[in-house]
Amino acid sequence: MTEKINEDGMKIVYPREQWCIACNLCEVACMTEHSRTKDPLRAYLIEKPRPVSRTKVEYLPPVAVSVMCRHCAEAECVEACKNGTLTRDEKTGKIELDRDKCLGCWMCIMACPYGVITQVRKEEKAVANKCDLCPDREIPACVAVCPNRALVFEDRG
Amino acid sequence: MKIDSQGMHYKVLNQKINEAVIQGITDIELFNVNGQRYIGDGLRKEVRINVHGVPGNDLGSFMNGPVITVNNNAQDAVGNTMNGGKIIIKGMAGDVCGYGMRGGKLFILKDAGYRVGIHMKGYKTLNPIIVIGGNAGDFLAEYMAGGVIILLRMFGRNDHNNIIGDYLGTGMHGGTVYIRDGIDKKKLGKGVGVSEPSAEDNMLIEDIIKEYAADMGLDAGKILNEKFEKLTALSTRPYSKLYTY
Amino acid sequence: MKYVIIGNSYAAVFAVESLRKTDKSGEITIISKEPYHVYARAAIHEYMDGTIGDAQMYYRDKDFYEKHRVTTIFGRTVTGVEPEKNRVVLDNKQKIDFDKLMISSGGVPIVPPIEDFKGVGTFTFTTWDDAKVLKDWVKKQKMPQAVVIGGGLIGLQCAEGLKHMGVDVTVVELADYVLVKALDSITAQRVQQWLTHNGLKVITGNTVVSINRAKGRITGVKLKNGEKVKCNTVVLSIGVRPNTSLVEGSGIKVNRGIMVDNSMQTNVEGIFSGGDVAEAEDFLRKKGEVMPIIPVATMQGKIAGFNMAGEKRTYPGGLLQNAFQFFGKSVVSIGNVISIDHNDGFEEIIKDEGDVYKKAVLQDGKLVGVLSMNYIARIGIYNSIIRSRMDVTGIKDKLLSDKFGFLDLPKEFRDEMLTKPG
Amino acid sequence: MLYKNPYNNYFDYVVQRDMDKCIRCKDCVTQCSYDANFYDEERDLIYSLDSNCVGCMRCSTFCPTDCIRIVRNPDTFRINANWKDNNVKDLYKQAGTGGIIITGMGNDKPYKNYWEHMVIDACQVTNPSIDPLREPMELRTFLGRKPDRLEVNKDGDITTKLAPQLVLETPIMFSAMSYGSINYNVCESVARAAKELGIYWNTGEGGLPDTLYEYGKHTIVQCASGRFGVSPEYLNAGAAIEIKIGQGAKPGIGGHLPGEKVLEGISRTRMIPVGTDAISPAPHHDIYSIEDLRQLIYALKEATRYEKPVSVKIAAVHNVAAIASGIARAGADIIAVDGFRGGTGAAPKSIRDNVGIPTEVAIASVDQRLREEGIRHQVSLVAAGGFRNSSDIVKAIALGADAVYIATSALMAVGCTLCQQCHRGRCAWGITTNDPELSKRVNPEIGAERLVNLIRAWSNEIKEMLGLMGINSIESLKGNRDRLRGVGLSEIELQTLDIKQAGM
Amino acid sequence: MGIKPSTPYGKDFGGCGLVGIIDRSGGSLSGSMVVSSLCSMKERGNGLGSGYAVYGAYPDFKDSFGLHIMYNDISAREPVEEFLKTRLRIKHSEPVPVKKLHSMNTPPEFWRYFADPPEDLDVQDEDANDDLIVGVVMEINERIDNAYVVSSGKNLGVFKGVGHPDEIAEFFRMQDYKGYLLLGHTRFPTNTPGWWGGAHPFTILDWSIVHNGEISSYGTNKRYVEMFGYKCTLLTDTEVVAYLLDLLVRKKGLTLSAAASVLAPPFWKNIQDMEPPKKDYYTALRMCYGNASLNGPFAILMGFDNGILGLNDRIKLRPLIVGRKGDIVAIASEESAIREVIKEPEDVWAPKAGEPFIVKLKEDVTQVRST
Repeated sequence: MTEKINEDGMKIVYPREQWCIACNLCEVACMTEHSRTKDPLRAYLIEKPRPVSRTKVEYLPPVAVSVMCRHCAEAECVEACKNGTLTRDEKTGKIELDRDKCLGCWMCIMACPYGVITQVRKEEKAVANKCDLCPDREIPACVAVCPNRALVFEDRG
Repeated sequence: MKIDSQGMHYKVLNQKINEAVIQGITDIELFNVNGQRYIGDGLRKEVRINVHGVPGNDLGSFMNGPVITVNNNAQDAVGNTMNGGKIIIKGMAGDVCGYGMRGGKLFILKDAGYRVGIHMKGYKTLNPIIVIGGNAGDFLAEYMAGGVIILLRMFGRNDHNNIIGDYLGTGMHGGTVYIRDGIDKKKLGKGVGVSEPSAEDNMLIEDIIKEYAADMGLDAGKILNEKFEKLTALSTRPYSKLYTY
Repeated sequence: MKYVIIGNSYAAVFAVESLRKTDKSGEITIISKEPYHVYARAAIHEYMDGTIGDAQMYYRDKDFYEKHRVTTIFGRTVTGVEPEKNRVVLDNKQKIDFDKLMISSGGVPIVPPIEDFKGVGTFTFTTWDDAKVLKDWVKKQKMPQAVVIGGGLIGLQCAEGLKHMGVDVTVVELADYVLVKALDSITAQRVQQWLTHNGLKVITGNTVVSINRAKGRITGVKLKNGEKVKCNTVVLSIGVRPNTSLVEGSGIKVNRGIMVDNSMQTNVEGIFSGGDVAEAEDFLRKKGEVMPIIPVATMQGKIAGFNMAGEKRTYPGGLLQNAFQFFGKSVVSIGNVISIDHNDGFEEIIKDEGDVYKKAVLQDGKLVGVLSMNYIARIGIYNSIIRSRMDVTGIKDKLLSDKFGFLDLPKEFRDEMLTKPG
Repeated sequence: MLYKNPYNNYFDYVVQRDMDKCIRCKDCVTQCSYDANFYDEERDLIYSLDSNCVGCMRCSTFCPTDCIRIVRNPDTFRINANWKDNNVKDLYKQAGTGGIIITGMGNDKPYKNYWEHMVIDACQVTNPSIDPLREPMELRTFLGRKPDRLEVNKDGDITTKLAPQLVLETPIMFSAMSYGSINYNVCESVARAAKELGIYWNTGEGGLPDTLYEYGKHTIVQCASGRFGVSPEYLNAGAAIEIKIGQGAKPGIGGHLPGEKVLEGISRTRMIPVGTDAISPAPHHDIYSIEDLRQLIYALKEATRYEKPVSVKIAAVHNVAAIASGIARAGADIIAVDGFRGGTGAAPKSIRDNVGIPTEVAIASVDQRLREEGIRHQVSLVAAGGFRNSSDIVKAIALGADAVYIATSALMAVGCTLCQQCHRGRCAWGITTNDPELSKRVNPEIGAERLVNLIRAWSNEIKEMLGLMGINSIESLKGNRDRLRGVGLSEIELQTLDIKQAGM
Repeated sequence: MGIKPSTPYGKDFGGCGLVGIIDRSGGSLSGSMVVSSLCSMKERGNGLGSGYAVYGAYPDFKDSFGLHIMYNDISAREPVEEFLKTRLRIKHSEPVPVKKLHSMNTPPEFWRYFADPPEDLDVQDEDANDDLIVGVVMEINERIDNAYVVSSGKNLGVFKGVGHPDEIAEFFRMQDYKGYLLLGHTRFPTNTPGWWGGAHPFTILDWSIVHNGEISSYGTNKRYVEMFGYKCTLLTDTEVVAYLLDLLVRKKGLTLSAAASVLAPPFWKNIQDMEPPKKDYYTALRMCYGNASLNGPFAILMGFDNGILGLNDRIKLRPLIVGRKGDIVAIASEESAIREVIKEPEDVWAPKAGEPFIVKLKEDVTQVRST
């Protein structure tokens, strides 16, 4: 595992499993936010390809937790990526994924110790899909929608 | 330290006791006690209080630590909601003794009144113990949830011997009652089971009785010669089927 | 401080990045024999078949070296390293001084003793140029028929690429099945079946002994068993070996690769190595190993970079892992998935359901390897479990469940993972 | 559905789902704690087992596409003015089970609600109203015993030592709800809110979890017949001690926490083994008469060295005025009277719906009686039982209460939808359950915030109402029945409440 | 102070402390004894009611009915005396001697009348005489405002009022009385303060009763005795017990212990286990007199001409304890009260729940009250 460094400090989404109630709304919001229409009904029922949530609610009663990209300071996905599709933006600290570049080789899926990189269809092929911290929003959609503050957007650097 | 309690209001007497305890005095002897309530109430130090006379109600209530010896009878509600420590009554005691008791020991030489040991609870290391040398009135061990009550039936008034309690252990859902010298099954409350004490039970009884006998100046061997019967709750959920929704 | 990096691939890039994180002012020079800006060496088969274009081939933005203030010397080969003089010698005799040197010269294809393996129609397949040349060649053939020698990963990727280009491809593998170093026999055979199903011809337990030509043009190859396979193209891809020739005589110790300690330093102070050329500790086996895979190369580059710049970092050991796919089917292997000695505390857990095959390998109750075919979701979690060395005896039953996740793992581990910055 | 006893299969609610809007997110499935919603993977459909629905609205409020409606089951028995639906359903239920019917929350029967028949006075012209936005408005309330008179020495200094008091920044407290009947997270929500608001919460009879001792200065610790968790440490941990004699939802009967709710934390706090029933029957077995109550009051005072006020809580019953008088004379510093609309826990339905009297009349008669006896000023009176808003509170104080206890409305602030399933321990809103999965649904950060919001809002409304009455201090409202008028009340009702008819 | 409350609160209830002391040899016990015993249980009362009964108080008039009448307003005296003259022959009347205390603002006035039935009534028909007195008491209590009969037995004086036991004792000069049987009561009422009539003991004829607890069956009992002409006018549940006993023993002819078994009947469970004659006896008592049984927690001491009865409710929810030394027997709520008057008791014990405890004068003791 990468040694944890986060020299600039940055806000990312942290789960608080103590409060996760497995309502899946983070997944719904994530999908919706990353849909074309930003409408849950269309995102789920009409849009092709169907958007894929970038967070994953694990549920093993009584515990649940929503897991998504940690935007690691030394991200293993970036280190495993074949062609630089995944990079770390040194200014924001975000791990960026360039969909146009993605080969769909799944080295990132293999490498990510959190298992938070998913696959999504892009035209004919599948590409990697991961949390982008909702660039259009002040607070990521999953955090905003969480009814129980089980997701927080914080800098714990 | 000695306190003459003659004519003293309980509030004054208890304040004197508290002050003494705060000063670090560990042995307090009370004389001419007659009816003063709440002696030892809420005390949390390991002090010894020796009472001459008949203390009033709620002796040692909410207490956690002291050893109180009463050289005579005691009144009602001895050891009410007591947490720890020990109360030795070298006479008889009144009703509602050891109510909600969840730790410590209450030793009574002779009879105890009605409703003794109701709501006794044991929890982890806390295991309240009541030993009654005589008989007890109705409702002994009612709603008992833990702890140990030993009824010896030795020093009961013969003319009132029948006073062995009815409704014994009603609503009991934990704890153990040991009765020396048999019990009329008709007097048992619902949900109480009778069994022979196991070897482990007997060891426990022996330990407790030895301590009791030593405190009371009795011969433990004589007490232990008789057979004991063991009462336990048949269920930890005695009323689980009472309700619907 | 003068830093010199030999090589321009994964390890080099990460070395540059970590050098610059720590040392903002030192001079960095990169020397590469290839003329290109840093590119995705592992994607050449996709480049070849046209799946991707130039834009996707570049590993970093064009201005990457500029931004990191790196001097690049491309198209030059380092011919010697002179540790006592703190300099390297290039093929043009130019001498470059360094205070700290990083050797990430990669690997070179192994060329077996095949008769007549040279000239028109024969190819190796490790560089972008290799791919470009092969691509051009194939396009010129009316009826392209290729024999790919070597059923390893690169060989099969090349074969698939060729297949996509309409080439009639035969793979010849000496071992009993393909991907013998990466997979266990079951998955390997399934991959093989799948390749066959998709129109590749695969010959195993055999090898090419000679190339037949007519008028200089290849007409076929002759196999060890005497069989002949018609073709006009032969690609050699039986593997690479560390490119260590440049340190010969320098005093830098070489075993299979350049030997480094856990700071990625060679036996010579100030000289580091990383990538396919280096022989560093294997996380599981705890001994030196050459691991020509990207995550190892990048991590080694990173660690080397930090240490060169003076920030002490320790290499945790390389973990063998790979993800690949053929004709749309994915396979991921992590850690030790083959050569199980059942008497040595090893245990295999296998889940074989329909299309999906998953295997976990445990050693003394600890997870040491995971192999999965056709199901790769969240597979990286196993990576962290292997790294953690935790005892998984208690969760053996759940380990390969599709729902397996952090909640099946100890709370302390989960909290460590999920509540702290990544 | 198939194997149900048909006689027990009359249910109240139906889950309607607009399948055009259902995105199969399964939120409703995970949120339903009563097994009413299911996902059928094969058909990729969500469907509902309506007979399990309790109408708690958890699924419909969580549905991200608003595709769920919970509606009354349109099935109806033949209309019969005598045999109402609930009479019929209850009868069938009991014929099937032989059990006492248990329900949750307070009396929901349509008894006359006197709050709704009282109106508040406002100043116009002759005496000015006050603008609470600008001017000081005091809600601080002291609860505890007050001396009949202050002794003054010849220098004019006051020599009377005042008895310990509870100081409330607003005359609202969180009423007793035991840890166990509600879960830890709700307790923590309430405790945090009390601390922030400068008021008090009440532990109920389940003891005080050691992790909540930090809120002790804002805690009233309760001592009930089961004596759960009552130790000297506990008694000294709070700011006051309350002896629970009765509670509004079930006057005259006790509490009973079923063994399945007694999990580790509750076990530790109540100091009883995991899984055993926690029974606290109606009487304290050491209290069978008023002098026994006095005995316990003073036992508690002795145990806490007279440093804590002692409150006695009773249910509002016919004779409440006389009982309250006795309690005052028995040495209690605070008397809490819980009306029959109160009650957040489980109660037998027959009792909840038929026993006790409304808080409104209880407070009026207690206050009146204590005044007639000349002792009202010495004790504090807390009204409890079904306060729904700030105006109910203003009216209660005008009738004579010093402060009020709220519990139902507090639970509603943290999510309760009054589905009355408290006794089942499966509360979908995570309140009256100790199930670790369901308990998580109340995050104390949110719970406390919402409670603080509610009490702040009510306090501001109380200030507004004080202002319009031309009053700038809550003590001028206390017992100020002149500020109330009755609307639609009979003469005897007006007389009982001791208020005038509107227009007079 | 001192007036009957005007508000219709219905019955009052309260908790209390009680004590009874008897000298079985018929000797004279000082009134001070019962006072000091009661004062040791001050904690059980709240200063709003205390009272005493002294059997053997009036040896000079022991064959006449002694009526203690309380006047909340002295103007009631005239109509009372007018009325008494119409029914009885008054032999002697006088104010009850009292000592005015600063702590009492306006205590009622007390008079006592020693009277005999009119000559035309057969003196041997004790029942008729008693009925006559009961009628007189009920009529005064109900009809004449501000007048209440505090006691009406022979050789019996009852002294009660609002105050702590020591205050009431001082007020009524208890030290000046002697008797063979003394009852005392300190009260913790929850009624309005200042109702002197609400203090215990309650009496009718020779029955005097002190009570601790609350009669939950009051409504049933009250309506039952009212069928037989008793009027419950004193706003307390205790009053009804005196009437029940008078009804059961004097009118219905039950023995004292049978009457006690009516008041606190055995549980059906216990009756079930009895042998036939006994079983039938108790079954019959419960069936016939169920309306007279008392429910709720109580401890009662009832004095009568030659003894005292102590009775607990059948699950003993109120305390009662007995101490004995020689012929002196004391029964009280707390042992300390007994030890206040019997320093070294030979025996101390608690009577059983629901089982009457009766101590009578010794057989050979001359009846103090002749019949």
